[in-house]
Amino acid sequence: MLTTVLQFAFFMFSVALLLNLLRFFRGPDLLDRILALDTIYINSLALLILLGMWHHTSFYFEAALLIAMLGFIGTVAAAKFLLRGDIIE
Amino acid sequence: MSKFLPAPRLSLFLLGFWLLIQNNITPGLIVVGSILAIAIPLFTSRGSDFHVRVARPWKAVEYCFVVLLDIVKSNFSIAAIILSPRRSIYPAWVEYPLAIEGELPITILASTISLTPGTISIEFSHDGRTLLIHSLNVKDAEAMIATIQHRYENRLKVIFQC
Amino acid sequence: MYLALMVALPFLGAIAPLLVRHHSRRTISYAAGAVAVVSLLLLGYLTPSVLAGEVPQFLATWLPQLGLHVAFRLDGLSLLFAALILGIGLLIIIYAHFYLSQHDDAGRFYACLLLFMGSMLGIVTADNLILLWFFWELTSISSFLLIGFWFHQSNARRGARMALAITGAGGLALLAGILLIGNIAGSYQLDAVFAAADAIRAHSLYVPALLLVLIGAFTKSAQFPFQFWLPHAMAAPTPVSAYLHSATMVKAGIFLLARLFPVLGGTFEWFTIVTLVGLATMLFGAYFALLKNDLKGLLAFSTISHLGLITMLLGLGTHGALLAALFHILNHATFKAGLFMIAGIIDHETGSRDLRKLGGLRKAMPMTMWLAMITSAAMAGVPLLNGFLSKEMFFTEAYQQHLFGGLSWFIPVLVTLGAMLSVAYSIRFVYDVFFDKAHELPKQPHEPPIMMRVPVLILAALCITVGIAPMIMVSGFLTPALTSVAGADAEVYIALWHGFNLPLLMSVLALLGGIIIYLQRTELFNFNRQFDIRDAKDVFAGIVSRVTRFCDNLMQRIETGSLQRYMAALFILVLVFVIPELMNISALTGSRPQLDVDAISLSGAIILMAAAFGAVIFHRQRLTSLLMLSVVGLMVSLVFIQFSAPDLAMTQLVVEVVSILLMILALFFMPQRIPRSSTGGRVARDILIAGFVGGVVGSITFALLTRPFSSISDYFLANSVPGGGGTNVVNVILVDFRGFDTLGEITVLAIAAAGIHKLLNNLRPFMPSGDVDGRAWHQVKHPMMLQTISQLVLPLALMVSMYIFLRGHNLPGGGFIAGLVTAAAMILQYMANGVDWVKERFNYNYQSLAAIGVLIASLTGVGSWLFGANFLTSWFTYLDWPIVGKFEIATAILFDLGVYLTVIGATLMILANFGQMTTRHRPRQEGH
Amino acid sequence: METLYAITVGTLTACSVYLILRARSFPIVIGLTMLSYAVNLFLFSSGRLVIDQVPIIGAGEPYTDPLPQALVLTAIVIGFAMTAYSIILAVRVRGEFGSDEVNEPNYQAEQEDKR
Amino acid sequence: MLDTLPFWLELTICFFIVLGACFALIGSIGLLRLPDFMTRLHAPTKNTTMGVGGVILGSLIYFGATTGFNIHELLIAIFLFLTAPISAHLLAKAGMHRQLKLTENTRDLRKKPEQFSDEQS
Repeated sequence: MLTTVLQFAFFMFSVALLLNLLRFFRGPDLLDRILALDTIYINSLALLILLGMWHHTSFYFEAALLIAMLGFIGTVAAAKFLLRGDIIE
Repeated sequence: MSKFLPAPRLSLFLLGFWLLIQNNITPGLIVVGSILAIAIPLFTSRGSDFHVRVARPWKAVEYCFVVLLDIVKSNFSIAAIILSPRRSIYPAWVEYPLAIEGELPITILASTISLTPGTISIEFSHDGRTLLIHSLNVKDAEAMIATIQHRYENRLKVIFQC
Repeated sequence: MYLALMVALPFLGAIAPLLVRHHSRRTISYAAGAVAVVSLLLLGYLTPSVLAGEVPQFLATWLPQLGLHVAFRLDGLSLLFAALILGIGLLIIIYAHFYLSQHDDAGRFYACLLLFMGSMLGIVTADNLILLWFFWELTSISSFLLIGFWFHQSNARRGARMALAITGAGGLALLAGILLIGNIAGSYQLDAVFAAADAIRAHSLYVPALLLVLIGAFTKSAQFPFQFWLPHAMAAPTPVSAYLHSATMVKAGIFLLARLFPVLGGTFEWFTIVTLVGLATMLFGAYFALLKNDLKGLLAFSTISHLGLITMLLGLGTHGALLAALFHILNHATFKAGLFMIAGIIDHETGSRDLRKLGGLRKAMPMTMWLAMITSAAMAGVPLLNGFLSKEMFFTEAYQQHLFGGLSWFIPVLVTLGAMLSVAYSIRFVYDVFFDKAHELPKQPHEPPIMMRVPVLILAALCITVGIAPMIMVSGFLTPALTSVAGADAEVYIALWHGFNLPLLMSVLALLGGIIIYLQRTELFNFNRQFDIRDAKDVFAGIVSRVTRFCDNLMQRIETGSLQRYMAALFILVLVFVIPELMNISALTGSRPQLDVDAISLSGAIILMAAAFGAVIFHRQRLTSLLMLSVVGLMVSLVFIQFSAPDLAMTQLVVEVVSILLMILALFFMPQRIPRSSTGGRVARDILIAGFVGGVVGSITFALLTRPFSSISDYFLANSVPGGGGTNVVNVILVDFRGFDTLGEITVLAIAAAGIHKLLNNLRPFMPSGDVDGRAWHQVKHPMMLQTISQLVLPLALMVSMYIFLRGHNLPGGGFIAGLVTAAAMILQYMANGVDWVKERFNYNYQSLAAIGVLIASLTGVGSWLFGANFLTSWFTYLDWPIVGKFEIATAILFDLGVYLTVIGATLMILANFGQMTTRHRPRQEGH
Repeated sequence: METLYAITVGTLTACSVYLILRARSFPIVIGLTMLSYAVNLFLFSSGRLVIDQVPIIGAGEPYTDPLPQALVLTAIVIGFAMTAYSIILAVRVRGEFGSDEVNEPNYQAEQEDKR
Repeated sequence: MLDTLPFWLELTICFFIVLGACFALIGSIGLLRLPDFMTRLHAPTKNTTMGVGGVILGSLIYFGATTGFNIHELLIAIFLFLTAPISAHLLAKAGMHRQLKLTENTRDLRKKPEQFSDEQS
């Protein structure tokens, strides 16, 4: 059962990613793209965790952790760029 | 707040964090963890402008659960909105007068608002006493504000004593 | 052994004068002199055995694959030349001590001189053709330095350059010739070459080889038509001229001819070319020597003519001719060196070298006059002097040869003519300077310091003694030399008196004719004035300038200053090289079984490619294409995860994020609007190129992926735990097996950071006052929520980084990732709270942080030396402490700490410095 | 899977090459970064595609080839240094000449003259 | 390995994963479907975060059950819940700043709009 469920989840997340990609391309505003990017980050994070379960290893955990930490920084930077232009001031 | 232990609570928290991340508890880990937990605050304490003063820890825990619950609720409501075909939504800008003070409480409140039913905290007014909220779908703004107040803000008041 | 030492000594000794260059002139000269003396002693030590007929040799393999060995031999020929080089060299050193003025850099002078001396010794003693060539080029270079010693004089520079160009080019020809010979003989060792002499002469490539070698030799010893560099080399200080152009440099070519005579000589080609060239050179030199008004110029051309004489003798190649050649080499060296020194003295004492200005110095410097008379008489070939004897033998040979059948008579005639001329200019040298009527001179002439005359005195003495008692003086030397040239132990016989015969008649004719020519020289000068011979220098200069102009045009065409073009050319070139190779592959798909595609991989790939295309499509909207790039980066790290490389995935992630941050930072300084610049044609072209490159790379990847492979990694896998004490093989490879790479890598990072630091110095960037749509920037610099959270996150992030750092050795992670995580956390602080805020709280010097990191890493590596292990061998052990329990400590963790610190230091150095620019400078608005 | 991988690498390379051929510094920097990604993937592929065989002793035999991973890791770092350097160069150029044209300023002018 | 769990445990795990997956998908759909940026902002910040939370919970239990003590996935959740609102906040700020066009039926219930305007005053 778990196997099938995992496959199902994989499928869902793949679709989700593709949808994000769609928004990512559609825009219209830069912010939409940034938001889509953020979402892509988070979804792929989920993918990593699923992958970990699928292969039954915890080696992917750190990567997921890093995504959680760093994806945020990227988004913040982009947003701040739109707000202030200069992100380190 | 001694010289070598600028923030005991933080250190304790970090130790817990360490064990959590290690996903394991051995004497060795505890030793290393406590070393780090003491060392890192020495480095970072200068880098935090505020002091975390949790007056009522248990209330804090309770708060967390309340928020989690609301997150789940909010998810369903939004899921409904997203999935329902052609239901017109009523987004709105709402002002929320802040009663609590201090960066951390306000931040937490704002975050909570962002995470829970159909609202996202957007801007602080110039005087910083009013919070601008964007609500995805709101019939009665006053009611919403009231909910936020008694569900979160009051609890935070109690927790942080402010 | 002593042999090698003798050759090596001048090279090592060349440092000596430089070491003491700040001491007195005397010390410097002594240092140089000592070197020469010691080498001379070594030579002396070796001489008896050589005279006894044996050939000391020394062999040390250098590049056996190329047949190149450090091999020396000291046969008769070498001995003869070595004696010349060292003996006269020593005299020159003494002479130069007095000649050089106070503000000449004597240290440099002697260093170059010794360098040159060593190179010459190398040439004459080399037992390996390539080694010989090696020293040959060394002489070209060192002579360049010597001739250009007074580099503040333009003519010195020009002369030096010309000498280098000509001899250098000749050297290349020589190399080609040597390679040919070596190929034919199958070895570059002289013995082998000698052994293969007949084979070489019979070989079809003999003529080309011969020609190439001859070009080498002729350029070096200024034979017609390459003679023109020599007169211009007279811009050198006189000691240099005396050394290079009497005894050594120009004799190198002669030596080469003599050395290779057993191999190449004796054939018709050899005879014709060498003899005629020699003859031509001799006449040419003699004629212009007479015309020259410059003292040194005269000597230069006379040198040319004498070299021609020797060359011609070598060309004739009979037993006697060879003897005469060797003998004359000796004689010419002695009297010509003397003459040059005298010229130097005169120049030194009177301040002029112009024969028209000089005159009547006999009262002022009688001693010098006598020396001059002796030496120039030797040059003219006056009886009872060494010059006479060799010239006599020369005449004999010239008249005995019957190589041009019925026309052979013209050789003796021309030879006699040459001799007349040389007599004439010898007289001119003496008479115009010392007798004649005195003129106004820049300086009041008087005798030079005694030690300046002593070398000349010695040489003059040699001229006389050799002239009177040749057999006693030189036969000992000449016998082995002759043997090594002419083979089969040749006996040497030099007679003072052959009785009345044609050669004697020729000598007499020469003397008388010379005197007549000298008396009638004015007519000659007038006659010569009618046609102005273009100075070879101008010809040379013309050629050079033409070449440079050609190159300029070429550069103009190639170097358009358009990066786009360069890039396009580069990629096209890649294609040109790679595509044929790909076509050679029979099938692209290999035998390796392939995995099948799953949903995630597919969607991942789709997203990756889409994002890549997006970056291209939106490349005019910078931020958008940047976001696309970051999606690509994310997906790449997912790929790494998918194919079981967690370390890579993490590294990729952090690097990607940090570089995105960097680019966003940079974006602020970029112009906001981008005009559509590239034309449709260019776009089409680029798409084509890109498509092809992509296709090629893709197919290579596919071909690679589908082929089975064997890896050396089993070793790493096997030894990771026992050898490196870590279970994360990748990390162990990085910090242990291939730790050196990592060390280099972090050094590169540190250097890049330092470079960036410098690049950003006093840069005044443009800063837009509002965004693209002209909206003013938001007022709030640091959003409160962000501040709060960032400050909360910092300790956690540090904890995480420590976690990743500590586990790195055994599990995915490691110093590099940890470092970047920390850096990212700090950058978050910068973004959220601003530069000043961070400055006053975490005031660390990132430069030193990076430096310390590299230091720690290196020291860890060095540390392993203390335990007798190789550089960067990691050491580890398992400890068992009461409470803590069993745990491992490894030096690898120290190394990793170095990496960690370097990465933090470098990254923050880059980003923080970059970020600070806006705070450091007053904004410079767009357009103003 | 191999095919997909190869196609991906190819596409990535193509796009980066096209970007590198642009006339402005920023796209070029992006192109360089992307190219380094592509190159890393290519290098990585020399260890072949292996799923769930993390080269960590104890994770269970068999292990994938760790060497390419180590090399690629180094490559990533160097690539980062290079990216950083090139971007700063771009900024410097912009600061000096006020433009982000990668072609020499006089180049355009020359082109005009030629026409 | 995957099928050695007691049924009820497996069931819970599956439940959480499915829940998470669904929510993530819904979030992405919302991101695609909702009319304007502000409303789109809601979908990822809530649903996707929640979706990931669900997956994390699932894996938490799963590893807990198979490999014993296991809670470190919680960290990821913590980070997410810490950061998601912030990025949402900043993005919204930027949205305000850029005066993005909103759906016509957005009502402005602000009493003193001027004090939120970031124009130079």
